[in-house]
Amino acid sequence: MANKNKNKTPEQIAYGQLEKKHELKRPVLKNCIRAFWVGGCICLVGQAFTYFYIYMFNFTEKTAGNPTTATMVFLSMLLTGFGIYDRLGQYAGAGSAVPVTGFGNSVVSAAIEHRTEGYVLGVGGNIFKLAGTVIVFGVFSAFVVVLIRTVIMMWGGF
Amino acid sequence: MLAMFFWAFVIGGLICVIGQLLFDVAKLSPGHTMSVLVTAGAILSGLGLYEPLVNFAGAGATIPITSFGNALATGAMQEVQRHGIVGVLTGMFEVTSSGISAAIIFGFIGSLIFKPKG
Amino acid sequence: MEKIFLMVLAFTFLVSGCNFNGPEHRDSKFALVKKTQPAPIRLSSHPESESISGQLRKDVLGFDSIYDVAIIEGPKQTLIAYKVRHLHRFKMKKIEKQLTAFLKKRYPRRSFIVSSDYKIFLETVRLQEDMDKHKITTEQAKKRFKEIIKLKQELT
Amino acid sequence: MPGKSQTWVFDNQPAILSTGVVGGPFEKNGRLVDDFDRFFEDLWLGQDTYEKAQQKLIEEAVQIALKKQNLQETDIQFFLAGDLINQITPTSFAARTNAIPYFGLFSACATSMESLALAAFIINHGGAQKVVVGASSHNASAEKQFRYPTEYGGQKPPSAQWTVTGAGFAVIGPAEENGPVPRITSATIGKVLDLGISDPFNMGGAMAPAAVDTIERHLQDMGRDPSYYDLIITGDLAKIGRSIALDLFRNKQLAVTEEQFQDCGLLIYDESQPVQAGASGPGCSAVVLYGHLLNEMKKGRYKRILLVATGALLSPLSFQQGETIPCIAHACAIEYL
Repeated sequence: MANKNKNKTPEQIAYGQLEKKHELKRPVLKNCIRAFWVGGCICLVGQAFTYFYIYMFNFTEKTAGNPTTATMVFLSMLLTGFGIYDRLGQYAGAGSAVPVTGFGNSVVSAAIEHRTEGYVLGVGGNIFKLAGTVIVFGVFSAFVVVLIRTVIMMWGGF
Repeated sequence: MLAMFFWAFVIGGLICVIGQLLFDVAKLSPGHTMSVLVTAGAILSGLGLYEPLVNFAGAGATIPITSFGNALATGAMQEVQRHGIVGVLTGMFEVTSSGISAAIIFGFIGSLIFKPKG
Repeated sequence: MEKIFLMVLAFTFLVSGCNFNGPEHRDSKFALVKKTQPAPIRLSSHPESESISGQLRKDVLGFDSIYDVAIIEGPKQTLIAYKVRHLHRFKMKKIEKQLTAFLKKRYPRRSFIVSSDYKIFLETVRLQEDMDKHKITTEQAKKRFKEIIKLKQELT
Repeated sequence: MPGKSQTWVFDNQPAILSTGVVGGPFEKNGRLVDDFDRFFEDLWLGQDTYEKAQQKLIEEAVQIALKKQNLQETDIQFFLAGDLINQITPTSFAARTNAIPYFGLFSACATSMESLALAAFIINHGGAQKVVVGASSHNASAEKQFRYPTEYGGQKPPSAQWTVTGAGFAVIGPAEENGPVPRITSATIGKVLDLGISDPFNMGGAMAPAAVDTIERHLQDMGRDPSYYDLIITGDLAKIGRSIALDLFRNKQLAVTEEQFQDCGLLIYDESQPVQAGASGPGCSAVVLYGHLLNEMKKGRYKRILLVATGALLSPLSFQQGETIPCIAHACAIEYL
């Protein structure tokens, strides 16, 4: 955002500086501590589920990740539906947004919000309204990364 | 195993703190933050660094959204090994389908049974 | 706010916690928590051939990064499931490579399957327990052994 | 640049005859509980969409205002109102229900004063006998349109504001003879100002200059000193916007004191409610004026107030495209005469 001030008049720049003085400081440290412990706890629960699937079902350490993810998304659906996840989000910030439960929350919240527009256009059309960006950038960056890696390896890398 | 829980908590928490810093210090929107993290996961995976992290921290590395980028890249890399360069296109969702399909299924079920509470 | 939090936490721990009661294998229940050091199992069909498992165990535990090992000596292949010290888990791939190379050099005539996966370790311990209690026949044990190997092969 | 006057002076002093103020469940826990005519316990108001719920809010507030004067819809000549949601459909749909000839207005959160100023102008010049004016907003429908789904767990920064669920409507007409009533004596129409703020979570900061500009113009046009008013109150600048505005007054050497300069967005909710910087929404200034402020005027606490409603004229599309937020402010002087 280097050109942020490019199109601004001097008046706007001066006001921008004045406005900055009054802005409420985000409590970064407090937010980070909250994000840390909530995010950590969510991962802890995920770890518990991983072991549960290893113990009780025929999953190995590697494959247990899939049912764990699905379970976490399921829990996130319940918490979203009962109106708890948005409050958790306000408290924990990234702590609840970064884990896969946050991904689930962004899908589920969009789905239930747009149900009033019908199941096809509302739910179907908007379900990835927020989570779509994660999928798009995940897929595209993975594509680029793997392509580069493959090309390097083909030309006699590693 | 107890060490596993401990490190899952710590590493998972730290990844969330990175996300929080992207929110608060870099002032990114949640959408931008998630995109950055997912891309970071894919890059780490390409460098071969994400798998050791998963071995070390278990769910602490697989639950955060970064693992989504890792899983996409891993799937593509496996497929490349099997079928050559075409695998870059075809292998992408080999490993990750569970998160997305679970989100779609539970999202739809959620829309059937819940109303937004506001 | 805090109230809701506690609720959420309590709920999730309830869900995750109460699921750990089931397994009938009482001792293996803690196989992942503590050091088990199970005795090696021998399923060899040639009783006259010399057992190497005792020596094998010592050798594997000789690795600094490995602190627990379960061994099944099968008719053709020998399965080695091991646990890596946590701080060494970053280098798990390297350890596996080193171990394979070491075994190949030391026991060139044998075929080994090595795995650091908890699941493989757990199943190995469970099999060993069942055999100790004579719950299953050798034939059944062989079948179980094959299943474990299959599980391991699915990993890659 | 002392140009043409932006201010209308109403010699006939149209009066606010009656008001209807309704709120949602969140407002019920706020600070101005006594000043509402009716609360709804449920955000849905028994409807199946939030947009319909907002329409219901409007219909209810209009009905209450009419009933207080024993009026029918057919006694009203015009209905001037607006809101924030998609092409102001909730208001238009409410206008379909009450079938009063309708002006749909949009100045975002400044709609409340835009409608009041226009109504006063119409009445003052004999264009109508009675008109209904007002504005409304609904927290969930606004969140859905401008931010994220209501159940989405995003963290709002401390500069964010909470959209009021509420509708404030009033019947405006020529004052009848008996007794003092709140009258609209003048109104200043603001111009759109854009000082380059683009963060949609910082509306107060974007809108403050527009509010200050309109207040300055009003005082200049009327040749008044700020001390003429007991209260100069902005619509929804909230914490950040208010402190910026005070700073701007100082820079412009306008003698607006801190006690005299209040903000509707800071009055409506209790400290303990999780509203971040304060309240916002077209409903905010409408509800506070037609409920709380008029009640206080009747009690004699204020005699002359200047209400400056501020609006951020953005759309979900415009801020995603990286546009800055243009803002407007309209002021109405209300005196108890």
